[in-house]
Amino acid sequence: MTIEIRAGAFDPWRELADFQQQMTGKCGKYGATTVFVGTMRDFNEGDEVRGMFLEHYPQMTEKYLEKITLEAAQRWELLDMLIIHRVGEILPDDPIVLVAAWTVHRAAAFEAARYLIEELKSRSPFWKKEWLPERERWVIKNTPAG
Amino acid sequence: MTIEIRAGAFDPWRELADFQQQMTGKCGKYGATTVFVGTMRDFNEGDEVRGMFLEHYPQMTEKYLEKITLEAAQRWELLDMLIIHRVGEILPDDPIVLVAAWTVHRAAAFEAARYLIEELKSRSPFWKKEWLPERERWVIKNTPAG
Amino acid sequence: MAITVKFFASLRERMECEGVAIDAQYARTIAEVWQQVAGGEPLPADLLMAVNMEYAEPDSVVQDGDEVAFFPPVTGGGHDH
Amino acid sequence: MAITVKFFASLRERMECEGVAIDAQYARTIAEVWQQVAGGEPLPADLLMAVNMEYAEPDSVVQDGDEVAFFPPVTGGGHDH
Repeated sequence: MTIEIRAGAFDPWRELADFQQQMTGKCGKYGATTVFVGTMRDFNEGDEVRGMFLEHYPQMTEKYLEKITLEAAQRWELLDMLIIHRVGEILPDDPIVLVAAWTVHRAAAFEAARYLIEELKSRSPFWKKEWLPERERWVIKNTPAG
Repeated sequence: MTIEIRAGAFDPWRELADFQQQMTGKCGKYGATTVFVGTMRDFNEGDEVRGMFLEHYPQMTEKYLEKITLEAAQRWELLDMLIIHRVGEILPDDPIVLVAAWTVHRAAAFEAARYLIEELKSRSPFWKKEWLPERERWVIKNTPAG
Repeated sequence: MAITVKFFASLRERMECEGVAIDAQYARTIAEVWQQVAGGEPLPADLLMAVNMEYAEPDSVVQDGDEVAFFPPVTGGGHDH
Repeated sequence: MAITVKFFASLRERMECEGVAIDAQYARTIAEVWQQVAGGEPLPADLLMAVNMEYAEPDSVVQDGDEVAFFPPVTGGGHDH
């Protein structure tokens, strides 16, 4: 189980390939992997967005993400989990977040990945400030599960 | 929207990286990607499994997968979809199936990916024959959403 | 009336052939095509069938040149059941 | 009693500082810490707060050496809302 806060750009598919290569003891054990990748768009609420700054609360963020992975591990039979979350300056089309869950059965993989991203979005201390053409604005709130 | 039946091994993360690189007109448009990868396990129903043969109905399989992607495109706002399914001889730890959905919002990405894999498993003409240590056996049925 | 009949997976093994081209002179439905090729074996309840690569029912009507397929329940997708 | 107070995001900008170390002689709860640092501004209803990096409530008790943080609703994850 790995949680990473990254200040630089990352390639989610590359990260998944690397991570899975290190899961050597689990080869042949998992039948299902569900991955969610959240990407920066170039529009939001009808406005063009040119980039953004993602602020976080160092240490508390990591602590909170650990908490939700432990909760997920109690609810589902998980062989492994990976969470990577970007902070700092982010440009459109950049991946912001990656969550992945490896399980024996597919229902658990879907449910755990969904749980992780919903808990992450609703409670983990990150804040987005978008750069519009003429001004900046803080994103006020994440809509639930939209 | 791409559907592929593959006779050889594939790396799902590599396929996703390559596929996404060709989605040039959609850069910055999608905010969410959900991916499901089904992998061959080395055990099933309590038995060691050393490999398997995946049979399909050429052309009907492709036709059926096209049908479910069109149904998904009617139900959700999808920017793109990718399905890759392996056929032929498969070894433990080999990816068997990849489904991926790109959307603006995460709920649609999760729901569409789940829909695609459930429809694929329940109705698309593929059949698995497992190689156990002492004998071969046809997998009788996929359990629903387990 | 020329009909191409195909069998897949465990049914293909049991029938000991991948398929057969028949002259279905008296068969008007899929069930009747089955009767002609299966040597009197009743149509298994869980068997799936298709006409020209679309799922069909036992009473679906077949026409000259059709491809009719019979196969067991499908088991594609990951090994995650 | 020494308390480290931190502000994040729009609140950090509004307070014009990332945080402050205070001697909270009279503050026993988070709400009282807020009163001491906010110059009389009432505690905003949607503000979130944490003590030592665990979510807390306005009436949570603070102790010497605690780190208290105030921040607006969180907006992490993808840009997929």
